Amino acid sequence: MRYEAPSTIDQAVEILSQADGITRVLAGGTDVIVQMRSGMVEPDLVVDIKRIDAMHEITPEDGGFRVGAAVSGAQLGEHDGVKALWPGVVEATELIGSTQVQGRATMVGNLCNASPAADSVPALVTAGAIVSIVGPGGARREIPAYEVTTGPGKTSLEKGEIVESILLPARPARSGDAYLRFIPRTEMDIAVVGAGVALTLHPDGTCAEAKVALGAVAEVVLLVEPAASAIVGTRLEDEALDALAAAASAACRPIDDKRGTIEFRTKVAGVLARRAAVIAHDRARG
Amino acid sequence: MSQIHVSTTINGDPAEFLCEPDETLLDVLRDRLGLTGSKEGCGSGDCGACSVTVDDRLVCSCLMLGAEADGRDIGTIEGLAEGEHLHPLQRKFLDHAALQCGVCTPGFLVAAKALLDHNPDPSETEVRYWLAGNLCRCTGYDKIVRAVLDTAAEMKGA
Amino acid sequence: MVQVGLWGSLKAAVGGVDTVEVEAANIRQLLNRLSEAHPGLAPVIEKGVAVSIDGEIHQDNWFAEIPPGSEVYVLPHMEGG
Amino acid sequence: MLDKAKDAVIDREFKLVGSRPVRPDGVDKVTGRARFGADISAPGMLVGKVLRSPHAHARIHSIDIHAALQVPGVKAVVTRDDFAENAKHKDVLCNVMARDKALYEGHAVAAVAATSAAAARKALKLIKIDYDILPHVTDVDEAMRDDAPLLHDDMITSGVDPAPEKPSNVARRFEFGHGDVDDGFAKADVVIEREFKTEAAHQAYIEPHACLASLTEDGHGELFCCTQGHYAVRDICASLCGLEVSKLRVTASEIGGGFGGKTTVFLEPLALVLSRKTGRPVKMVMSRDEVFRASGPTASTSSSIKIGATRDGRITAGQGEFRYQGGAFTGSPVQFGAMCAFACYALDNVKTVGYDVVTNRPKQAAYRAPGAPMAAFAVESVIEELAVKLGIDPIEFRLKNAAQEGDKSSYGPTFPRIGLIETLEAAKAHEHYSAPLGPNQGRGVASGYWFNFGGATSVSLNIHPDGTVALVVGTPDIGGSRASMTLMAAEELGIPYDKVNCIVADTASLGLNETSHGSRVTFASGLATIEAARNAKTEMCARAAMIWEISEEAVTWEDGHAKPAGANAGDFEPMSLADIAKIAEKTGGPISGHFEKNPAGAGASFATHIVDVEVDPETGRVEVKRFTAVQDAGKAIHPSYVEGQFQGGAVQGVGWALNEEYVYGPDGKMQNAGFLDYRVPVCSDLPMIDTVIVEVPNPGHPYGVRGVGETGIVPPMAAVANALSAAAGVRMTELPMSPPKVLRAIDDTRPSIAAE
Repeated sequence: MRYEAPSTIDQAVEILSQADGITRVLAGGTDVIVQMRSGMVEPDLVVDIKRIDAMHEITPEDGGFRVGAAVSGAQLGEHDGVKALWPGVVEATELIGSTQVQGRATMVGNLCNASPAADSVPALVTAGAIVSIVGPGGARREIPAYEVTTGPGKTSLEKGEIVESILLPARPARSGDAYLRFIPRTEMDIAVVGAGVALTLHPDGTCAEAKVALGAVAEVVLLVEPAASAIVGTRLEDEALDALAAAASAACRPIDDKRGTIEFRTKVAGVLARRAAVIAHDRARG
Repeated sequence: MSQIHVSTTINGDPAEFLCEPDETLLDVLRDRLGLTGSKEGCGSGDCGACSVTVDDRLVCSCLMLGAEADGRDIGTIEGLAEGEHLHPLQRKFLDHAALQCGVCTPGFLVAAKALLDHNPDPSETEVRYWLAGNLCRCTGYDKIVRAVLDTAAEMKGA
Repeated sequence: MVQVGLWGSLKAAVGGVDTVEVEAANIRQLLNRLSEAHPGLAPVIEKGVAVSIDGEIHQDNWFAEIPPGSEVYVLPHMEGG
Repeated sequence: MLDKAKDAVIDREFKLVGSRPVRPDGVDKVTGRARFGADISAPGMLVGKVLRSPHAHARIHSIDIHAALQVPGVKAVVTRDDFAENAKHKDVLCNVMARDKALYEGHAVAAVAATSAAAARKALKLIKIDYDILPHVTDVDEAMRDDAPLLHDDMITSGVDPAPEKPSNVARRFEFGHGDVDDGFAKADVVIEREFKTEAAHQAYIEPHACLASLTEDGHGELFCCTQGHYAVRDICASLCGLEVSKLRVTASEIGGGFGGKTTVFLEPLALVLSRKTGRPVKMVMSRDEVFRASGPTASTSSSIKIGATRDGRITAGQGEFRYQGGAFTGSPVQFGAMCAFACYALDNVKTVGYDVVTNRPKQAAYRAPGAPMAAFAVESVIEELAVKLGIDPIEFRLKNAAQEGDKSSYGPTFPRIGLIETLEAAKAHEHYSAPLGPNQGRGVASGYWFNFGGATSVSLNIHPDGTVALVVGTPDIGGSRASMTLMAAEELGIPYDKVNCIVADTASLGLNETSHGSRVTFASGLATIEAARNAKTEMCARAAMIWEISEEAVTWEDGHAKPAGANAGDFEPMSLADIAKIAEKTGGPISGHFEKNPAGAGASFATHIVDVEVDPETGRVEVKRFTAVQDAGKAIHPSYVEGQFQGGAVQGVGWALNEEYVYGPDGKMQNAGFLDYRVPVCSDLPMIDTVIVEVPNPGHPYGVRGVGETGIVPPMAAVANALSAAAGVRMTELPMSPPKVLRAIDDTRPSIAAE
């Protein structure tokens, strides 16, 4: 295995695009190194992007924030601006692993690891986050966070491409977001179900717009349109929330595995979507 | 596979080593530098026994490559006491019998120090969540949490 | 004579009863005589058993005394965690 | 000597025993200096690694090591062919290295020694094994079926009359009890029958198994390893490797947890044989994955319980059938489950039957009160249900039926002085028991029992010229026992705690000591420590007598000094231990105390736990809100470490109750071999664990000690189940009570919601 730690993103892209064999980008390393040690993957090349200064930055942009690919969960959690803007995204990212893991793990790594249970992804999806990708020759493109993961462990990134940053956009007035997950313990588990909700209210208090995303209930994070429509136009009365929960459960296509059953995930997806919607609603109302 | 030359700082002292590209910082500390205070309990970041600080950030040394340590400032359990003076956390762990077998203790101490550096007056809940990545199988955590809270109280009073 | 209680699954080896009598002043004598009188018990005793004398459990302790009139049970060999 | 102690034990006032000094090994353990199993290296050391079966059950036709030996840096490969047959330790050998069959996923099939871990790993991949995959079974009930895949062609169930003609997976049958249960059930007003299942839990000590072996071609060996019993390791390794016991010196490293799981050998014989073959020291360390797949978890079980009681709360009969699988070899702790199941109760009619079953899982190892927790989960759940049905307070119901001194135990012997009633009374009186509960919260209670035992023990105590004392014990210190030993030695000698230094000797330096298990250390090594100190005191009195030119009988020991026994003995200035020690060379040579014994009278320990849980009715998540552990310690030598045992046992029990389990796929492979998905409780899962130390002195120990290490894991599972039942109205009969199971049970009680 070769280890490279370039100081610019152009160098990183260059090294990656010229490499043969199995390559991995190392940001926090909390997934990659575990996979290496367990023998799941034996990379020929690891490119550490933490020596690229810009990757560590959180910068304001058009009322939102651009978060560099090497920004750790702990660093994000300490940023009052991002926390105030998209608390659900920050909370979701902070749920990844322990304090120790937070010291290393990154939101971008969580996204690119492409686990269906990734905590930050439903929150990024509902926040409408935009992912900036750099490819060979410095070519840049931007895609919604929703389009990065294509299946378990699979992304839409091409050979030589690196995610440089994620733009968390400006948040409309009277809006709020929230993310909740279910785990058997209080910490240290992978989500059995995750639910992110972002919503915006009309001045009269009715819901103008909503997004509901679910994790760990399908091969990728699901954006559940019927669950969102169930609360649009309502004041999130019990009836509307019941409809949202039912729509969330109906959208699930989970598997039975060591972490949960189909029955359990389906039911709890509705429960969590409902609870997350209530928190997002409270936040939107200020 | 050629080895990588790394210059770093460990517990305030300059250190240099050669390591394989896929070798973890934990393996380097234990097998190359003789700093066996950091323990491997899982090798997957789930137990915290290998906790160290890197540029004052708490991390699992099993989840970091040795090569990544270049130019960083590493803190391990071996650097917690100052000479013959134990850190207040170390004393309180002894006073409260906050260890039974003691294998998780270095990780807990490094993590608890990072907590108090970051939050000198934590609540019980904050202590419990901060330390959730450090597994202890012997104590049921009760005496560990008490020792950390008591240290915070003492350091605040000092 | 010592009345010796046996755990249930040893009954078969001693003719279906759960108590037998042997002459013994200590555990070594007890185990030897049990094996002689009831050959079916010999392999079990050979593998290792514990002996309770008046509620105190002895293991590998041949010369523990069996006072007259004491309550004696042969129990499975003990191990702990 | 013990009779004297029996009289003294109740009223004795202690100066040091019962205080909470800092443990002698403490500074090493908070500074990272303590040397655990993987912390030692040797010059020229090689790295050893094990190749393990990927199949749950497979015949091994051939093993080709040729390519592996060609890897640069690889020095040796060992397989089954490197170990001679061993009748005495047949199963241990077969578990250490598979013979004709791999009996479980993770079963060792070959081992490599190389100059680097990378070379060793590469070599493992090049070992070619021709397997014939066989059908497998991992569930205990399935393994007992007639058509189950058979693990051992020659396994005829023992304890059955007449002996079965056909082999099966049932190794042994046990039966205990007295009276007539049918008669008892006929007298009952209420009878409850339930079926229970428990999954295997792992001891999950944080330190993986590790050892460093050096064995020369002439049979001299040194072994450094993390173990609860280095003498047992020595004896088994000497037997498996064909060595003389006296030439193999085993040193116990500091041990990073064991709980029963480090009472056997896994890597040690492999490292020794690799070392002999290469002529170099070999170090082997398990990965966490290997610990889960290839060391010894506890048994998984199924059981059937039937208990009857009269309307006024008297139990008329108790019956239980227990089926425990202990992995691929004979030896599940079902007999102890069957013996402990009803031990808390004085019953006229009781019958328990146990089946020891083999399956394609790793060979179980002891785990804290082996076998008792699963049986207690079943029995104590039904006890609580009966109490609720009869409208009697659960602690009152237990008190009405509780075993006490003079009662015939459910497994035979009559109980001597025991403290169950005292724990129940203390629990009832505890503020926790009557504290208010919030919404979705419930409270549960359960009691538990473990025998405790003594075992071979040897202690030496050396009086040094400067008046300090070296206390040499042979039981590895698994949770602070050096502090307790030091307290007892200092107490007995009448000198300050810090004048005694306790060390754990290697196998060559002290006589045989049975393993640190069975809650025996503070009892047995403690007893031997006290007696060794008494021997040293006798000798010191004799030296003073010589100086004073009076008879030995005229000298007594008091407060750390030899003194004339009375006015008639003469008027001499008392001599301190230091005074006598300083001139020992001139008065007859060095002074030591020794004591060797296999003590009985360990003194059983009972516990009663109270737990409050809160259940999320929409997700089935159970949170422990409050926990109080009450247990009889006889006499708490170092109360902090006694509390620590209660707390640790309670929390391991909570883990087993709620989330810990071995998850097997249809392929017979473990799916959660890591701390991510084998979910031991984390710090934020728990409240503080309150403790109450009950002290009903054990007449079998000079200071009244009862072992406390194991009983604490017996009650929690039933206590949590009972609390959950009170909180959510569902009776859980399967462990773990994980959220999917709890949610389904809740939904089943509310058809309208379940139908949505």
